[in-house]
Amino acid sequence: MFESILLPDLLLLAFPFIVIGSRLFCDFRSAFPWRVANIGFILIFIMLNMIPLASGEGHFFIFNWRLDDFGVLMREVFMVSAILGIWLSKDYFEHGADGKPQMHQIAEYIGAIAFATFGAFTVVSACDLLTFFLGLEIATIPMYALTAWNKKDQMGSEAATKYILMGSVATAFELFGFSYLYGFSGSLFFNDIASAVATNSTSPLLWVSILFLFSGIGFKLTLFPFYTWAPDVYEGAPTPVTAVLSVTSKATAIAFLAVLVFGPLAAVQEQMSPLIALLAATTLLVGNLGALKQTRLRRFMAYSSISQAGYIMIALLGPAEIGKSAIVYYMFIYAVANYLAFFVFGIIGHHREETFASLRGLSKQNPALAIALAIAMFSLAGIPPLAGFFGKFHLFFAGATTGHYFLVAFAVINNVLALFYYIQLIKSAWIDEPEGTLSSLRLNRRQRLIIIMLSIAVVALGFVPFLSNNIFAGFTF
Amino acid sequence: MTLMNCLILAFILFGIGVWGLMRRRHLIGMLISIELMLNAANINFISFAYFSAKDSTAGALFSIFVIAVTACEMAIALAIIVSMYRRYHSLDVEQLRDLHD
Amino acid sequence: MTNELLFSYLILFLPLLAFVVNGLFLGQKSAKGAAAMGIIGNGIGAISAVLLAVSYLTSNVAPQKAVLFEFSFLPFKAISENLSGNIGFLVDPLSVMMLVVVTFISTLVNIYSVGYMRHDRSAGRFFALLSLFTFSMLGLVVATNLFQMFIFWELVGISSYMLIGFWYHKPSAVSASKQAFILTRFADSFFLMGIVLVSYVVGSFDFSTINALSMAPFYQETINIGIATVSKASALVLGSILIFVGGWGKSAMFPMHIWLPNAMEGPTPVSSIIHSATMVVAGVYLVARLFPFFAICENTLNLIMVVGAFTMVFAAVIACTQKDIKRILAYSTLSQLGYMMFSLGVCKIDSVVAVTGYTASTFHIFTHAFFKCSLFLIAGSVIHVVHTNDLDKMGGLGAKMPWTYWCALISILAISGVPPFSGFFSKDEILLAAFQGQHYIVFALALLTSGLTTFYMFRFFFLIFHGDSRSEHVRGHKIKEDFAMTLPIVVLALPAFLSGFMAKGLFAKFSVPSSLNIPQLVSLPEAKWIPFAAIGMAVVAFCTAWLFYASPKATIPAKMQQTLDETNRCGLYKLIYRKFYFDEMYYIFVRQFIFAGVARVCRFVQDYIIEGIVAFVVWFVHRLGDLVRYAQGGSLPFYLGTLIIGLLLWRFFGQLPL
Amino acid sequence: METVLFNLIWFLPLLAVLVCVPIPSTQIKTIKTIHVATESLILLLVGYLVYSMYTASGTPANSAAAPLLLHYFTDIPWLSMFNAHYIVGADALNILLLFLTAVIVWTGILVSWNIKGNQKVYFALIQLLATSVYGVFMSFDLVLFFVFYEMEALCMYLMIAGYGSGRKDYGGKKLTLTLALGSSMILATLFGFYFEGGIQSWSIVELSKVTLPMDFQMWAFPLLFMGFAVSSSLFPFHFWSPDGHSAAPTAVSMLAAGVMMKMGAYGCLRVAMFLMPEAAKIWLPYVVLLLIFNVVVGPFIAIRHKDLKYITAYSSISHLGLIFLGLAALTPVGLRGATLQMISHGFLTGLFFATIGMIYERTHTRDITQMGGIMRKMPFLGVGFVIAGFAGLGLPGFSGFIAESTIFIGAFSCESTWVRIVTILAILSITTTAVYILQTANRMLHGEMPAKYESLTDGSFREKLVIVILVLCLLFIGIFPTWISEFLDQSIAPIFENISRANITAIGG
Repeated sequence: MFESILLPDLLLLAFPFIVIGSRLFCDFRSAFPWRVANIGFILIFIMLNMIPLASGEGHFFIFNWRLDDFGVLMREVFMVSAILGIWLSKDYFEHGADGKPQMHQIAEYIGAIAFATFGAFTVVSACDLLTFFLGLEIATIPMYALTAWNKKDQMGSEAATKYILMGSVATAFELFGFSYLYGFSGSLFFNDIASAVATNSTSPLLWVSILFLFSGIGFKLTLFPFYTWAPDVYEGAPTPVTAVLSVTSKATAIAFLAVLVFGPLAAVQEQMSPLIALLAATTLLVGNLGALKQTRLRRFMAYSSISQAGYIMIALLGPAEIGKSAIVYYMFIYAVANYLAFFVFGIIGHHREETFASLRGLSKQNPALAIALAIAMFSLAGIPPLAGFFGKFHLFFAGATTGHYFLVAFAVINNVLALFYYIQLIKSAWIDEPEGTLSSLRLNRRQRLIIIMLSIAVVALGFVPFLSNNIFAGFTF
Repeated sequence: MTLMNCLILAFILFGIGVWGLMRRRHLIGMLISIELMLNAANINFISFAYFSAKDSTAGALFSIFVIAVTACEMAIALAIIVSMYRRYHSLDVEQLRDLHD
Repeated sequence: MTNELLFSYLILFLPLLAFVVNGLFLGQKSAKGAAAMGIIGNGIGAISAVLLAVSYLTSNVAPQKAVLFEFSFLPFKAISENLSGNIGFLVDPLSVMMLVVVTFISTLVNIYSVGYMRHDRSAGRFFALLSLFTFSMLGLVVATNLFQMFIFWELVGISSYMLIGFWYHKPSAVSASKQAFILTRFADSFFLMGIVLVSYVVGSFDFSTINALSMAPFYQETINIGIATVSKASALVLGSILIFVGGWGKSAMFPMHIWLPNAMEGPTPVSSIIHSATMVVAGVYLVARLFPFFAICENTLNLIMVVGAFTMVFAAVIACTQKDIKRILAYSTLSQLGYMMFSLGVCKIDSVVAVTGYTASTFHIFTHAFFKCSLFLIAGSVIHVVHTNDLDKMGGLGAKMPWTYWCALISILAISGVPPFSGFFSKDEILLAAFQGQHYIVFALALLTSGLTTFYMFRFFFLIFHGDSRSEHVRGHKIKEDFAMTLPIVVLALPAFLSGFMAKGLFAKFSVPSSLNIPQLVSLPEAKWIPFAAIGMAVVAFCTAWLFYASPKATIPAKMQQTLDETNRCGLYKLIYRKFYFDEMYYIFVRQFIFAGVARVCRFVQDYIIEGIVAFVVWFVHRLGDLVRYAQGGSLPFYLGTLIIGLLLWRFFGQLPL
Repeated sequence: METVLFNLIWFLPLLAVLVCVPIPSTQIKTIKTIHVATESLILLLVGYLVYSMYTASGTPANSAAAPLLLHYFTDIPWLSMFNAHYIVGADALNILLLFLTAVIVWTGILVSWNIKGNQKVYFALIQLLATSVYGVFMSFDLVLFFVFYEMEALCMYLMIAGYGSGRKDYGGKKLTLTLALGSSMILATLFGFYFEGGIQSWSIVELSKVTLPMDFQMWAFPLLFMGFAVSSSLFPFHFWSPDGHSAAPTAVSMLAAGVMMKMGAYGCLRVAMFLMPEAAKIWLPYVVLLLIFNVVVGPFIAIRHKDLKYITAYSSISHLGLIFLGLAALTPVGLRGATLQMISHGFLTGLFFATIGMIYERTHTRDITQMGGIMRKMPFLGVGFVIAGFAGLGLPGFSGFIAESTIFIGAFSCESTWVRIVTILAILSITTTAVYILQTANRMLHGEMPAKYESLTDGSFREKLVIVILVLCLLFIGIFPTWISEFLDQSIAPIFENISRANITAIGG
């Protein structure tokens, strides 16, 4: 029984070695590892879907590996991100006209992604601080490597340097927080911590640790004011890495917070709510303000993802089931919409540099792409009937359940600001005339297929109640 | 030698790390300061394990894991810094100004 | 009374039918067909109107009012049970009289227009609009309640607008039509206000209800009319005044009179039917219709009297100096309207009401319609011949167009109140009423004005028809009077001559106290000497006019030259000739105050203040954005610093229980 | 059966879009035919439903819907997490607004037959817009309502940006963002209904039965009301409409002014006032002060403008002010007048923008000082414009007069001082309305014609059809107002009953 439900995790654990090993049986430019990865990831995703959702404690393996409903659903989010990530990366490893690909060593690349995903798995299935910490690190360290994947790329290495230096500092913060938490509760296990918190909820030790933990994870979730690395890293890293970064690492971070807030720290959620609310409000405001006048697409997406992080934080204020299901649902939607946007940017980026200017005349040149872009942007802006709106609605609902009307109101008003800059981007695709002649865009069949699929998903996942209802049903039997 | 002393020591160590991080312009130096901060955390774990905690093994275990993890983190960091050096032929952080608004 | 029902349907809907058919189908195809349609429709209407009148006046109902049909148009049950805007057909002596006049005249004018519009491209449209006007006017006349009255009131306004601006490529005509509509519209807004107020207080639009009111119950209850809280009685008085303002504008009483002379830009048949005979008396008709209601509202009638009397004199004075013959007639119309208006006003003797004025006024509506309409038609055919409106270019037409000449003489004698022509009787009544009402100043003014009337009408007459002709169109040519245009003139000459002593009996019989339920009515002694005074005035005025403009003495041509050329005018004459500069004042007010003043301020507020605030908000948000982006300098130490800053920030502002 | 048909109304346009997706843009004829066919079908459908509801007797079967006289009531669980339901239904008001929408969309598609740019996308967007508007006028669940309500922002921007004229980016952005601001104000208060209401439900029908706590109402009502009022361009938030309209293509102006601006007023009535009567009684007197600008200042601004679309936009602003006057009066007649004005102004402004668009297609300018005497060249369009103008200045025989007189009489019957004062001002301002309408008509249609317009042609059959349909609608309401008034009173009665349950005396009353 346990083995069967552990199968996905084990498979994923073994997966990097399989992929890298598959390099032995093919030449360096064949797409064989990629195919293997596809099959494997999709297999894992399917197996995850077959795991019966059990609310509450979930199943334990040995004593510190837990599969509860939140874990399983977040696993699915991570897998979706991984699959889309490798799909997006495929074109970058293909050998262009000059015979040189933009990126090398696809197998190792996929292995790194798989490692990161496994780290994320670990985070959501941990039930003691050590596993928790390890998961976070496993999820993060491959990202450093991925950021610097293009050794030739100066930007990439600068981005990676900034990323890893700040990341390690953040790790230090987390460790400090963990250590105080350990000192406070005298144990690493969440249950003991939870009971300790419940008994003595005002101990300074606890709160210092909470402060350090939030600061540390705030870095990974790009909360205010720990977000400063994000724009630079997003811009410097290769586009597919940026996409994976913006989804997987964010999902990991929010999962980390959700596990903490709804798990060991559940007893002090009430006292934490001002901090969470402030973090949410400031983050989404700053993210929106920063995105206003951007001209480079990936930097723009960085700010947009910062503000999205602010929105996600609102869900942490809600009660456990609602908050968790809101997070899961929103992460699904966010992953799909974000990847749609990055696919479009990637296709643009294959032919031009990734700026607003190179989007011009897109609606005339390739209407389908322009529509896909508009769908993605409006979804991120949270305009109904696109999925993004329903995702945000879930988050706001979670926040409003505990009566944070004014935070919700603030977030909602910020939506207007967000709409403003998303419209800026749509404008350059729909109104502006291109100056000079831009190289034409060629879409291969896979790209076309993926874009259509993702567009349909972004449109339909919202008002078609399938996803949302199933997720919610997972949390409440 | 009380818990409080150890905690204060750790905190000072952490502070030194932060200070160095702020002051240093040399990437390796910054990495070293980060190591200081991490080890401050380790001292916390050990001291808690020694003085107060119910299961004292956990703390020690944790610090060992931390050392291992930070080791590979540093490995990656150094690798990246090396590739940095290939580009800039120096390790001054002030040069990392190409990515900005 | 089934026939009456049939007649009523015919009267109302034949013109409507004519309008629809001409407007949609016949108009573009053939002007002749349109004309035939209009003539037939209005002709049958006229016949059935006469039949209706006969069968009503001979029936035992008369002079009580009867409602032939009435259906609910726009109910407001939620406010008051019987507050409902109905469409109905009211028959009483007044409405019957108007029905006959309107249909009869519109038929004649349709015939006349066949000749007048013969060479016009869009004659079809003309006939369509003419029928539309007739329909609206009839609907107004037979209104059973204020709401219906207002509906058709607006409709006559709009059809007058479209007919004045019929030649829409003539800028003067277009602006005149705009001015006419907007001025009357301005008055109508007060009318609507009055309707809203009165209907709210009374709880009904119905004339019979409103006219049957007694003030007594209204003194106690108070009502909040926005500005102040007053007793319902005074609210009713206010309402009556507001309603009267509607009539004030429609009948072009003094301050709002300027649109009527300018409206002469329209085709002459339009002037003859709308701006003399029918539409402009709508204001008088409104007051007559609500007479009992106005009578119980103290001071309303006095206001009406003052306005009417002043307009009467004012317009008559101006008419003496004008040179555009249609404007002369327009001012004369104004002055006659003033007669009708004030004769309704004089009825109030402190609390008692004498009915003479009411009778006189309605009677004058009747007679005036005929002779003034025929005068306009005559002016029309003269203009048709001479191709100008200017008196300077006329003269000596008497010999050339004998029919027109004699009919003109008849109508002018009628308007001058020379017995036995129709005008004499009605004007005599009015003077009597003024005298009986003990408003001696008004009486004196009226007497004087009748003299003025005679003077300017004969000036008009002599300068057109006598002397030697001053127009090259006429000199030496042989002029053939157009049959289609002469026939109506001749036909109209008969009532202009006869309607007086024929209808006098009718009016004396039917517009008696019993038909309008006013409690305390007095009938006062006749003053036998008034007619002679009037005739005396007329004779004197006639002689003056003759001396000035027609006497064969040698000095007179020189005098005529003197009076006719622009150069040597004394200041007063110029002042009057320029109509006391009222047009100029009006234009200054509208252009400088409304357009360049109020409207500009409003647009300034919109474009600079409101839009400015919007722009500022956008600018401010962008500055904040710059602030955020400024922080992204790319310096790693600063980024690392933010981690520490954040730590401290949330330590102090995170509201942690530390 | 009829319920199924009713639910088809919002779905059919989507279906049309889906059907058209695989068809290549080269066969634009077929695509257009499909869209027109769909909209005609919907038009017939709605017309039939109007008829059947008008002739229907007795209260509807569904017990939940019975007190509100909601026909075709459908209630299906939708999103389980915050138990949002798919609740649609219609009473007289809804069905008439749906009919208005059907007509405007249908004519809109006909008007933009030869629009420049990617027509396939354009018509798809129009259909999406139609879906959203239909949905708003059908839905009785707040979540569903809001989803449909904010959908239009998406289509609006794309259509203005892609197919507009002039400062299309500025205008489109201004319009979309201001509307988004409005809907965010709505969304901010929406959750309160669910949690403060005591019954955890989004259903308007259910919520109308509970009395929301006063402190919540006091801050939520102004936010909600203004949020809706934004899209009806009530005073502080009217600035989007002139620029938006002038930038938008003809059909979008028609839809925006004709239908979308009514969504706001409808929301004010159906959600804000209907669910929070107590707060409404307290706040509405102040709202009246706001609409002084719309009603009195708006026409004066229109006088100073030269651009046809600006003039029409400001005239819509003033007419919508009258809607709010009717609403704020809180009397049955006032409410009926407001709803009448919604419908009548829909047709009226649709006709306005349609004719303006057609004239603009020919003259390539909207500056009335450049035009003149074009009545001679295009009498049909000219007459259409004049009729729209006359209907706008409240000429009897057209629907405008019916609506306005009802509003005036209804508003004056309200005891509140401010309402009375504003009513008086509004009645006075019918003169100003006449001024700018006549001045526009005269400058444009009358007077001397510039030589360059000698070659202009009158409307094609398609355009004439559009004008005739709209004029017929105006005339029909204007000449037979009795049935529509009584029909509307059916749906006003329960609303007013619910509003008048509040026993708080209005300020100044």
